[in-house]
Amino acid sequence: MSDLGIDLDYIMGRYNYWLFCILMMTGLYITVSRGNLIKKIVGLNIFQTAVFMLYISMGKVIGGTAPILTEVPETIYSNPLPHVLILTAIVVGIATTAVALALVVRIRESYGTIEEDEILELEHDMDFGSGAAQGDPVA
Amino acid sequence: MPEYLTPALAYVAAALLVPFVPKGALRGLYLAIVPLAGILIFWGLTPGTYNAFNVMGMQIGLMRVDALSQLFGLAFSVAAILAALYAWHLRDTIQQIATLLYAGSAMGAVFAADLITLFVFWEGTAIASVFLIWARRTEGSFAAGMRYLIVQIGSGVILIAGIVLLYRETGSIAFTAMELGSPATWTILAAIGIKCAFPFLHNWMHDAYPSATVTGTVVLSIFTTKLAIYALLRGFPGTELLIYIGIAMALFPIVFALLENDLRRVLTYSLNSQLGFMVVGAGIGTPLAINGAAAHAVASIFYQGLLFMSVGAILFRTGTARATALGGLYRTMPLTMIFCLVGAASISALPLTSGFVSKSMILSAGGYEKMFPVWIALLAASIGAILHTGLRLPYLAFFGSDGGLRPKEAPGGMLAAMGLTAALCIAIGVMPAAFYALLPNDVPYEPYTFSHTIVQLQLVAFVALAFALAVKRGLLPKAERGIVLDTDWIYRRLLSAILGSIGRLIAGLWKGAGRMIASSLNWGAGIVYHLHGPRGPFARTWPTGAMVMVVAFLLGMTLVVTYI
Amino acid sequence: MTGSPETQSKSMPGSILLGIDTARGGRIVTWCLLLICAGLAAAGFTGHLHGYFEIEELPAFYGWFGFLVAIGLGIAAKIIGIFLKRKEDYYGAGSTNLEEHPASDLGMEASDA
Amino acid sequence: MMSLIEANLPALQVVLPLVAAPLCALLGRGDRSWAFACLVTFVTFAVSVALFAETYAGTIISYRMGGWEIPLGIEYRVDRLNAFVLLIISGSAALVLPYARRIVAAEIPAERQPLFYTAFLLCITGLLGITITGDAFNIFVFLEISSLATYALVASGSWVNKRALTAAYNYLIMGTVGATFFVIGVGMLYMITGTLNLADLAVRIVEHGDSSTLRMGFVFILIGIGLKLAMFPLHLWLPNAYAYAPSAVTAFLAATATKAAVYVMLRFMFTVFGFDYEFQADTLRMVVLPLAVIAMFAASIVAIFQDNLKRMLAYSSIAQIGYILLGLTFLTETGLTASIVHLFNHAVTKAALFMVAGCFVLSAGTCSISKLGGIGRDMPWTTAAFVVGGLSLIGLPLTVGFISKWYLVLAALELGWWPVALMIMASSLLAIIYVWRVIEAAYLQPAPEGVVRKEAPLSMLIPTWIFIGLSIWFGINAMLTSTAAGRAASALIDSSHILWKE
Repeated sequence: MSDLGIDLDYIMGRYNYWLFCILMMTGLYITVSRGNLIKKIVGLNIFQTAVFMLYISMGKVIGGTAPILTEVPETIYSNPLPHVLILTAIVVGIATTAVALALVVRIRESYGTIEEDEILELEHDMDFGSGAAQGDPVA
Repeated sequence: MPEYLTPALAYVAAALLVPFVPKGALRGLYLAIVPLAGILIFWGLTPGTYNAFNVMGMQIGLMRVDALSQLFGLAFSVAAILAALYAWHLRDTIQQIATLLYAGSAMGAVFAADLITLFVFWEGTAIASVFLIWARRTEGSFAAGMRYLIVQIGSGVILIAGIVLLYRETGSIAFTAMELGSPATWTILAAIGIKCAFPFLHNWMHDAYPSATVTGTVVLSIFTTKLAIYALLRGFPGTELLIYIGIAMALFPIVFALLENDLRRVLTYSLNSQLGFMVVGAGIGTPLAINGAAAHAVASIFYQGLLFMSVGAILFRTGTARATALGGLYRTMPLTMIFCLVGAASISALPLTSGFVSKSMILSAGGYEKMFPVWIALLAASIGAILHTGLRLPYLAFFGSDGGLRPKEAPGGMLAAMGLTAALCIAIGVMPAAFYALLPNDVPYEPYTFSHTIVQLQLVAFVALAFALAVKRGLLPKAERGIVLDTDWIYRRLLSAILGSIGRLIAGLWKGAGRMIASSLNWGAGIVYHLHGPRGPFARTWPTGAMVMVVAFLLGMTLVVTYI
Repeated sequence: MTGSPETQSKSMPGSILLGIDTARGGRIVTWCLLLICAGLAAAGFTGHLHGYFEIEELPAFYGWFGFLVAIGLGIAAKIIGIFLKRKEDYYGAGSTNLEEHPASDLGMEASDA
Repeated sequence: MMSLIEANLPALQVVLPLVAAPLCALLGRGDRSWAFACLVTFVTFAVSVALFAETYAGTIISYRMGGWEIPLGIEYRVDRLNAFVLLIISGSAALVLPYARRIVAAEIPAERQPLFYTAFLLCITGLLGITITGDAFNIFVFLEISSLATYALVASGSWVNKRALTAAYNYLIMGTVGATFFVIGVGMLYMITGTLNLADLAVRIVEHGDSSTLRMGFVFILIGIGLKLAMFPLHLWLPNAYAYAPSAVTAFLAATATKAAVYVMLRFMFTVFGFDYEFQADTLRMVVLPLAVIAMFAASIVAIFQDNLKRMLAYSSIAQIGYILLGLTFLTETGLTASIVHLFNHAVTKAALFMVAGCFVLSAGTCSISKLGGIGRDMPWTTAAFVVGGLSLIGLPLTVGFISKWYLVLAALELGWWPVALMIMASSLLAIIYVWRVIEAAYLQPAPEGVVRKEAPLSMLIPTWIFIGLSIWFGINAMLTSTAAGRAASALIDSSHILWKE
């Protein structure tokens, strides 16, 4: 079975990694494929979430409980460190999302659109359109 | 002694002060005194390396004093004084500063004990000297100067490449005799060869020297090529290849010198031929040959300088150095004529002149080594020198068909410089013993034997006779307005034709018509512009999605590579 | 040839040599040279000439060798010149071959040009 | 008091600008916030100098954040390498901020300036934090602090040109992807070793042995950091971000942001991974080396065709990063020395050049090369600074650029990699072209009609010329930098386990 067929245990035993992979790819795919700036950020968020999953799942110890001190001495705890790390990472992710959304708001104010294709077209006109002045910081 | 002292320092410091010295006699005096200060720095020191220090693990030595460097240092200094006198009338601060920096760089290079210092000053001579060409301030001189600069800087770049290779190979950057054989030494030889005007690398000289100012050409003729000879004597003595290069170098310019109409260009070809003698001397490499090459280099600094000075004086007074416009100037410029004839006698190696006591050493060295082809070739080259510079040049300028010009005699400064140089040429010829005492090797040599004297006189007299007959019978090329093609054709016509078409193409693309880009895609330039130009994929602002794609792709590729 | 150089002769410092570039002057110079050559060739026989190669032992070797090579070089140059000579404007307008030397660099006092 | 400061220098290095940042925002409009930010950067620079002096002899300072035991708590670890990088970052900041006042006043509305300086200080905090910390996850956090601040700084260029917004957005997406890759890589390492301390990681990776997780981690970290330092095809965010950010920001970022990322790369490659396994060297040489070489050419050629001076310099930076990465892939002491010395040299040169661009923007209102005709006559000092900086970019002797290229070529030849050495020299020729284009415009072309351009104010000229002076001074007297870089390189090589080390 192990040589020719599919090792089901191998695959199922690592389902958290597959989940991570799928989520990551989904996130990246959205970022790549969507032209809408907000949707790209959504994709980015999914991508980051995949990483959170990876960290949290690797902190899991089989049979372990949540890492909250109990009175029972032989309690097995899950590793708390990844959780702490991911708390930080979530904060970072939120901050990033906030900055990104703020930027999108400003882009919408300046360009009148949040579709990347249209923005690129506008910018292309700024560069090469009639009377365009490259490098002129005054738009 | 302060750690950074080198004769070059005196020149550089002096050059910085030039603008603050009032123009006129005071500045003339100042410029003539600077080389004396340079001499004071190195003269009388016991041989050895001074001012050595360590930079990035490499031993730098700013002042190596030995017989060879002292000889060249002294000759350069004296020549710099004479050039300053010659330029007494000059009121052009740029040329004055450039001359000082140029002379200083040459001095610095001569005293360099290591290759890095040599390189710095090597480039220094290139950069400083180009201003002597640009100072003519015409479109043509700007272009010629640019070509000159590219070649000279190129020589420096090749030199540094060679130095890096050598350092890799030997772990040392000391400037000592090298053995040809590794890529490093070949590269260094090529760099020196450019400055030395080896055949096919020579053309910068004939392009640039006649394009400089009156005084600029005189200054240029002194330093660059002699510095290269010095480097050959120091770096490649006894390299057999140099003998053949030297012979080719001594012979081929003869034809050009006989054809040229521009007298300053005639002189550059004759200088080129004389350099050939020195290169042969370096190639033979026996103590006598080295002495001969060094002596000839020094002698040639003065007699060639004298010839350039006299032609410069003619140019200064008549506005032209074209043989076709000159002739019959002996009437009104007799002193210039006499000095020119002294120079001509020296290059013809007439006894009692400097050329006789120096050139015969190289010929004798070839004779002692029983190198018959070398000897006979050099003899032929000497005959050529007598013919084109000893006879034809003064004939065309001062005698020949009267061009109708009646200019005033050269100004006092020029006359003084020419007079002193002429005196020096004769002094060396009359008192060879004192001159020989300065040479690097201690080899007894007596130029004034009965045989030497008589055969040399025979040679000169018969060539003169041949010249007289040839002029009469029209066996020599007539002086005509026009130019003679040389290897500069390759880069001035062939290459510029090719580059011109590419340049036009790029210019067309630059204007940005999309149609043009599309139709020129087949051209390499078009492709580069298409890829890298402002609208090209390399320069374009990519959509975020595409950027992320690139990242993902690279991640995948790297993973694959890592797992293989 | 100028019209009458003699008329200016008094004012010119180099007047001693005046007439050297006439046909007669040329002939005199040529004859003098012939005499000198003959004298030197003869002088060569008065003592033994030490050379490095056997060829130098030939009578008046330097004389005739110099003469022949000089003539040969002249002719060679003439022939090569046919192939290499070009008009001055060959390299286009921006070339020093074509332009006059700028007056600012000159001191052309009293030139009749 | 003094001893207390001395004992907590590593913490002060980061905490000082961090605490100062919100205070700066509270100071209100105008010059007050600027003066405060300046003061803070000066003190930060002093701290860096102290750290550099302390570690120059080879001492390694290990500082326990919050007093936790080392592998558990966060460690700040200063050795020769990161002391050198700290010096570059805080030094650049201390020079850029005095420069910034006039140009920021021109480019950013007064009421936003305190926030601008706040972001600036946060950015400094992040970069210093990345450099000083000895903890892998902490690097990620600081990376994001600096990146978030940078996005804001870049976007603040939108007061002049709205394209700064999209540039910042793109940078944000790319930067986040990069940082996330990095954190994935760190996660992989944590999975196999159970530690995040860099020194500890190095030991445990050896104990653990080769595994596919390790390889995954290696690749994710390589690509993640590669994104942050603008390794060639991952550089796409950089040109616009540099071109449209406010001039002072560009000068600061060019000198520091990519440099800090390069430092992380060096730290991970040599200290953490240490080349115990063949695959690490192979990946570097098969992926990074060709990309570095392509960067040297492709980016330089793009620079030739650019009309916007800042964008041209940005592309030139990408090419220069190619040199730095090239030195790294040699995996020799000379190669590393070249990389580290170029880290410094390029920071100095590029900062100066971007500052010149800023001066042009201030006085001429443009940095379009085609509109800078004849500016050499109107702004002689500024343009002269560009010429000298440009020469250094080309790598002419007596400038710092020469020193870096010298070591780089030397390193290539040491390995017998002739073609690479030749390519290094050939790509320098491209630099001549793009520098010449500016010089030609500045000196040889006529000034446009009716334009009045004044020489830049002294407050901008002096910092610019200090950078230029440094690039000459360290070009002539390369002892200090090359010794420091050489020592850092040998320390890195020693800390790695390069199998083929003699």
